[in-house]
Amino acid sequence: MDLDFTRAERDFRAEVRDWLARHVPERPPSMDTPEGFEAHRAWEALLASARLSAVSWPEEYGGRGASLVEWLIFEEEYWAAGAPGRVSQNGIFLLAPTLMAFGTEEQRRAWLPGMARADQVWAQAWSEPEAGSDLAALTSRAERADGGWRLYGQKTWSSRAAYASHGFGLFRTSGARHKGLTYVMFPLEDVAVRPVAQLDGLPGFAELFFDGVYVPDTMVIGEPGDGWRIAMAATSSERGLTLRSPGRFLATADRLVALARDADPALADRAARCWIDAEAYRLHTFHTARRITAGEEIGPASSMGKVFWSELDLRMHGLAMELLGERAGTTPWLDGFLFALAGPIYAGTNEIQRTIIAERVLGLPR
Amino acid sequence: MDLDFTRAERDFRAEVRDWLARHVPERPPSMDTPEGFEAHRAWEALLASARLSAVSWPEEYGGRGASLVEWLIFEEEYWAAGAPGRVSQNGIFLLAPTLMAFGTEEQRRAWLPGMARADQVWAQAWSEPEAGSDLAALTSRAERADGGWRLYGQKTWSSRAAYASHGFGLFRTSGARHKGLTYVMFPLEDVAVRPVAQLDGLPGFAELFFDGVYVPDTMVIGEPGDGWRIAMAATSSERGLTLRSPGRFLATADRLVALARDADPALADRAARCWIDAEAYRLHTFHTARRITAGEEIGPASSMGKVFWSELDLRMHGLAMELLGERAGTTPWLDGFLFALAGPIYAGTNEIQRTIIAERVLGLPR
Amino acid sequence: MDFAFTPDQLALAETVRDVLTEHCPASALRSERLPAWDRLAAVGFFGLLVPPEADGLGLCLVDALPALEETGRACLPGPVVETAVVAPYLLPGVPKLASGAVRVSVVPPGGAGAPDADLADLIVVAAPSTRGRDGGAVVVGREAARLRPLPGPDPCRRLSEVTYTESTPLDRPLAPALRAATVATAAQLIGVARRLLEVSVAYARSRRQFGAPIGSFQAVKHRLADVAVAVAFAAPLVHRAALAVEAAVPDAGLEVRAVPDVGRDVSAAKAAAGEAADLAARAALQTHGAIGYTEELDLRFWLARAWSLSAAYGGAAEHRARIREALAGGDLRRYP
Amino acid sequence: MDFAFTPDQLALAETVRDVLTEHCPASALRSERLPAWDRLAAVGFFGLLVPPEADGLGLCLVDALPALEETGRACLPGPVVETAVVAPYLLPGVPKLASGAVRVSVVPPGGAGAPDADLADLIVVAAPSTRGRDGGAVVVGREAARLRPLPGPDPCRRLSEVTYTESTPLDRPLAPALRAATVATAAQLIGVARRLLEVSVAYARSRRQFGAPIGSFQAVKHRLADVAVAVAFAAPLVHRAALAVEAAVPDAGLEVRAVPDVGRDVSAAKAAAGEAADLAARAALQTHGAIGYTEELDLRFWLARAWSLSAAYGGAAEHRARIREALAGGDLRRYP
Repeated sequence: MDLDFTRAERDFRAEVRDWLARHVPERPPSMDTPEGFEAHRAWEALLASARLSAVSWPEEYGGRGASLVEWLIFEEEYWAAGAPGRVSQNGIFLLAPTLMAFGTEEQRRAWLPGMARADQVWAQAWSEPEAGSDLAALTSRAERADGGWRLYGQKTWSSRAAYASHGFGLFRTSGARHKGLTYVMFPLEDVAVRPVAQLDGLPGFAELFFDGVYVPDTMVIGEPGDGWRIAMAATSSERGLTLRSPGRFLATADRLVALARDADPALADRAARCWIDAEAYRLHTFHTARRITAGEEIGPASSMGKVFWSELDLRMHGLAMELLGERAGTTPWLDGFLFALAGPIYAGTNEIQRTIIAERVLGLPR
Repeated sequence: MDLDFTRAERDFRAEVRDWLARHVPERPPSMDTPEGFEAHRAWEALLASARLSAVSWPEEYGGRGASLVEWLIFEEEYWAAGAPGRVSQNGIFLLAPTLMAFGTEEQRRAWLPGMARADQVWAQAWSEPEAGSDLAALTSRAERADGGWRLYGQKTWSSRAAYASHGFGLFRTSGARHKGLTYVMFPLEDVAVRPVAQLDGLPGFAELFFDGVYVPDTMVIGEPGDGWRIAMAATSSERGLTLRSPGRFLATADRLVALARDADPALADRAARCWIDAEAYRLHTFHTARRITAGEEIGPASSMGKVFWSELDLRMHGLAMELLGERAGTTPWLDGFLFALAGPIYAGTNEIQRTIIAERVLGLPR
Repeated sequence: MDFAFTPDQLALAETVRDVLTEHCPASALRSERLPAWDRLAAVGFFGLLVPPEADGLGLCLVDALPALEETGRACLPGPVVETAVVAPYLLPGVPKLASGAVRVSVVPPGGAGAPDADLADLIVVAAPSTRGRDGGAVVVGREAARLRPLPGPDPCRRLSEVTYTESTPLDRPLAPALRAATVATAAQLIGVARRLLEVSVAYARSRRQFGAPIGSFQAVKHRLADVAVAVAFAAPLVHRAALAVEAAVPDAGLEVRAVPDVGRDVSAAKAAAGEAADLAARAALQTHGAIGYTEELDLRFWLARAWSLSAAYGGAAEHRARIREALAGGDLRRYP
Repeated sequence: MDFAFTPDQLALAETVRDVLTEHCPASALRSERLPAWDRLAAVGFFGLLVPPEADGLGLCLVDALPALEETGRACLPGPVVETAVVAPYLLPGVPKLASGAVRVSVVPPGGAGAPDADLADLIVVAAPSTRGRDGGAVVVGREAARLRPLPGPDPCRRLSEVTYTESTPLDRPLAPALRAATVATAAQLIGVARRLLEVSVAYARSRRQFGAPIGSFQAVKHRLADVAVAVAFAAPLVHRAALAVEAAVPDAGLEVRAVPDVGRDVSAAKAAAGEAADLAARAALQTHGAIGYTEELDLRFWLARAWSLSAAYGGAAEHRARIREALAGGDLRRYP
């Protein structure tokens, strides 16, 4: 067991830090505004030009074949530098791992390089109005058509969909509950998109209405009917390493400690606890990365990470709200707080995660 | 709405305070030792001599007909004075209200005056090995015998039973679940008592084994088969006002604040929160007393009090453990901590209380 | 000792509730800046604490408390506490205050700005906070004030920084008015928390997932039960503080009642009410799930109000630090 | 970067676990003061950290960490950390240390007493704490020490106040040894927490109430899930601290590794492990219900150990105050 970075890892960190120091823009407008969306896309393209938008991908798709530890180093530097949020998040961290694991080589070549450059920006489309936490209750369907499928139904809580070019999600092709769901990519141009404004008034999500949108077979990932298994693998990666890297929380914790430095000791104490918890999340992730590299399955243990980071994030931003009081709105902390409030809900509510931990990690009865 | 004590209430407080200042003994041994039990009985008898052992009872039974507010004042003074724990607790605060509400005048005359003087000390006998939180699953039974009943079965978690003279509990006379339970008092002399040592090594509880113990009909409270309803009324009073009066927590909170005065501000802050919460419990209880006096039913809302005081008590003692570290065992705080740990469990676990609040106060579906 | 609201106090709240139900529905929060104000004025709401000699009812803060809670329950926009509670303490001689024709806003000591100052006729601006000491305040007319909007979470309680060219010094002590404002805000927070709980319970009863109403799941039940407990034990601290604010002043008719530390009681009320409302907000969001975040759902108004009022007149941590200091002083006597 | 225990480190723990399973069953906790010590000595446990020149294995703290966790898991009585971890730092020249023939106890700076001092041959007594400064220590032979038992919760880790007539000054710095002892104690706490969780899960699977195993109720599930999360995220802090304790010393073979603040990392480990164990103890009691309180159930030994080790070498609040101070100094660099 050791915790020392290799020479190569340290060199990589130095390169990333240096590049970011020279390129990170002033805070762009929210990616949920038209101009902010374009600014974030331009930033992704700039990142891609330095092969930094998806460092862990193979070079042929636009990455640089970085190790998991290097990816974690990249993330630490990225968030410490105050770089913008990732408008390509859904594609790079959710869809791409699915394409790597279950897609065809043609699909990877067709979509990954453009995703790395943000030529296409992807929206996820999991939830439906009557299937929020209960994904197996999905009713949107794909019907067989000549050389492809026609999509019908409604999706909701589709993040980025207000401005994205493409989307991906599960559609029912047969059967009930977990059976007969198919994993489909689709262009958003023929989908009716109704943006849904959030607490901050901006459309971070949208509802999608499908009325026979045609997609060719090449837009289906894996076998028809095998979507649940494929999506669960992606959800597991969503909950695990790739959704929320420690770098984000380390940067927040550093800023929080600075904010609390002259505060009441009772508040400074809570900040210290958050800072240590961010470290715990970082170390835990180094351990997870080691396990993944060694070929181990992480499986339901990733639910522990989801519970931990989402509640840490909310504690950190809630404490910042207390520290700032009525002045919170003049800082980025208010937006961060509103975003953090969603943490215990999305990517599987924390109640569901706790049940998964209890049943599948601890072995308690259903 | 007002919060000012009347002249009579203030006079009563002065009298109680004065008497306690002159009579409260040095801390006696634990009431779960033979000598401690006798010392606590002697103290109860001394209290009774000043008509202070059960102030709210009518005079004919040994009380002084004090109002609810006066009883609360008595409790504040009692615990602030550092007076001993009440070995007669089960009788005075659990059985007596049941006798007042459901007993006959003969039963009251037969048992209450002796209870006030601690001539008899009562053990409660609710739980059974397979019916801990789920009281309706009781299987101990009472079989009809000439002019009375014979008791069979096993009870557990019977507090005070190691040294008490009498007990009371529910026995099945017919039917299943909530139906056919009968509320019975019994002498402990013919019951096999197996003391159960607690974390502190002392027998705060016992198991009771009934092998045909005979009790006459006069030892049954209310109608045979009506025990569940009668017990629930008592349990409601157990959870409500009488089990844990605010006075106990106010005294603990005062001592905690004194203990934390020079402590790290983060700990002092937690002490301040506890102190305020003890005040909240006091004020809430004044309001409840007002409602009861006005003839209102408190009902399931008493579950809120149970959750609140038991968690407050545990927070207070846990904080004291942190403040004292390895020196906690040289103070009464360690025993208090071990006792407080039971708070969320007994008299209906806090999980059950939260479910009651959700279903019966808030109206959430079962 | 009679720690319950009187029928009169409850009847007043009932009247205010009826007015707000009719004239301040959730839809009004989207379209109006001052819904229901004229109607509230018509039932005398703004004159409750104004002395009789200025055409008010001369009631005590505690008399108005259930009604103030209703304004929180309804998420009533506008400088409610400042006009109905602060002004009668600081500006009792201003004509037409009792009739609701004059609106007042306040920048408290250390406060970031004045709520809804653009809707106010007069703005009380406190001197910068000097930790515990009453630094005094001035009154500024709307026309002499320059307002700079401060971004914040609450679209119906907008703060503005206030600078001014002309002002009049206030000749009354600020501290009692601020204590009353803090308690009144705590009462509003209780109202906000109660509404959030009701809405969450209603949603949990109707929303189904995994084949059952989500309110049948233990995790949801216990979370909402915790909110109910928090609100139930915060409310009496607020009610006590309202009595303490008045009882600290000797009353000719009664003996002097001993309030060992009014400021401590006020801070206890505000801290507890703010934390109960915050818990209610978190629970409401977690119960509603992602839909709770949408602009379409009315829930957001109450969430925002919980956050904005929690910070108003000092946050929970600030108030608890004051309590901590008071206790460190060694006086543990309680009121009552 | 390879943040996982090596096969050798895990094999060592496996050996210790096997020994303890056989020779330190729960029944031994009732009847023996030093169960399994001879067997542990026979497998070389007490020589792990002793230098090779004194017949030890000369391993690093991190090598012994999984084995130390096992001693917590088994609730092993006796001055384990003091003999196996502190002594090799402070008394490496004492003959027969590696063979386990010499037992050592310690009164840390500010500590109330020495654990199991009556079973020790040598007692290290630190000078009274001088906040952060190393005040030095003396070594006292058992026969020169007078012991006064201190009441406490843990029947298998009894503390004694130590006074003495003769002593020898220690010529080695105390601080590194105390840091190692603190980390080793944190590792034991992780072991205690894991065992408490296992026992609670097993009980929740078998105990039935309301017609179902209590482990099928969401409230029980979620509580135990929270314990699992707390333990999972405390453990890496403990592992990191073990590495930091050694990495703070430059290594000839490697470049000097930067550990910005060893003390901060050690405090983080102890605070997190203590709080995880405390949470596990609360959850275990709440899961077991009243039976958890009885002397008859073995659970009580682990509860007591969670409490006694949480307080040993500084409680969570004390350690967090140190972290807070370190952060207030402004150095936020991390190791690694």
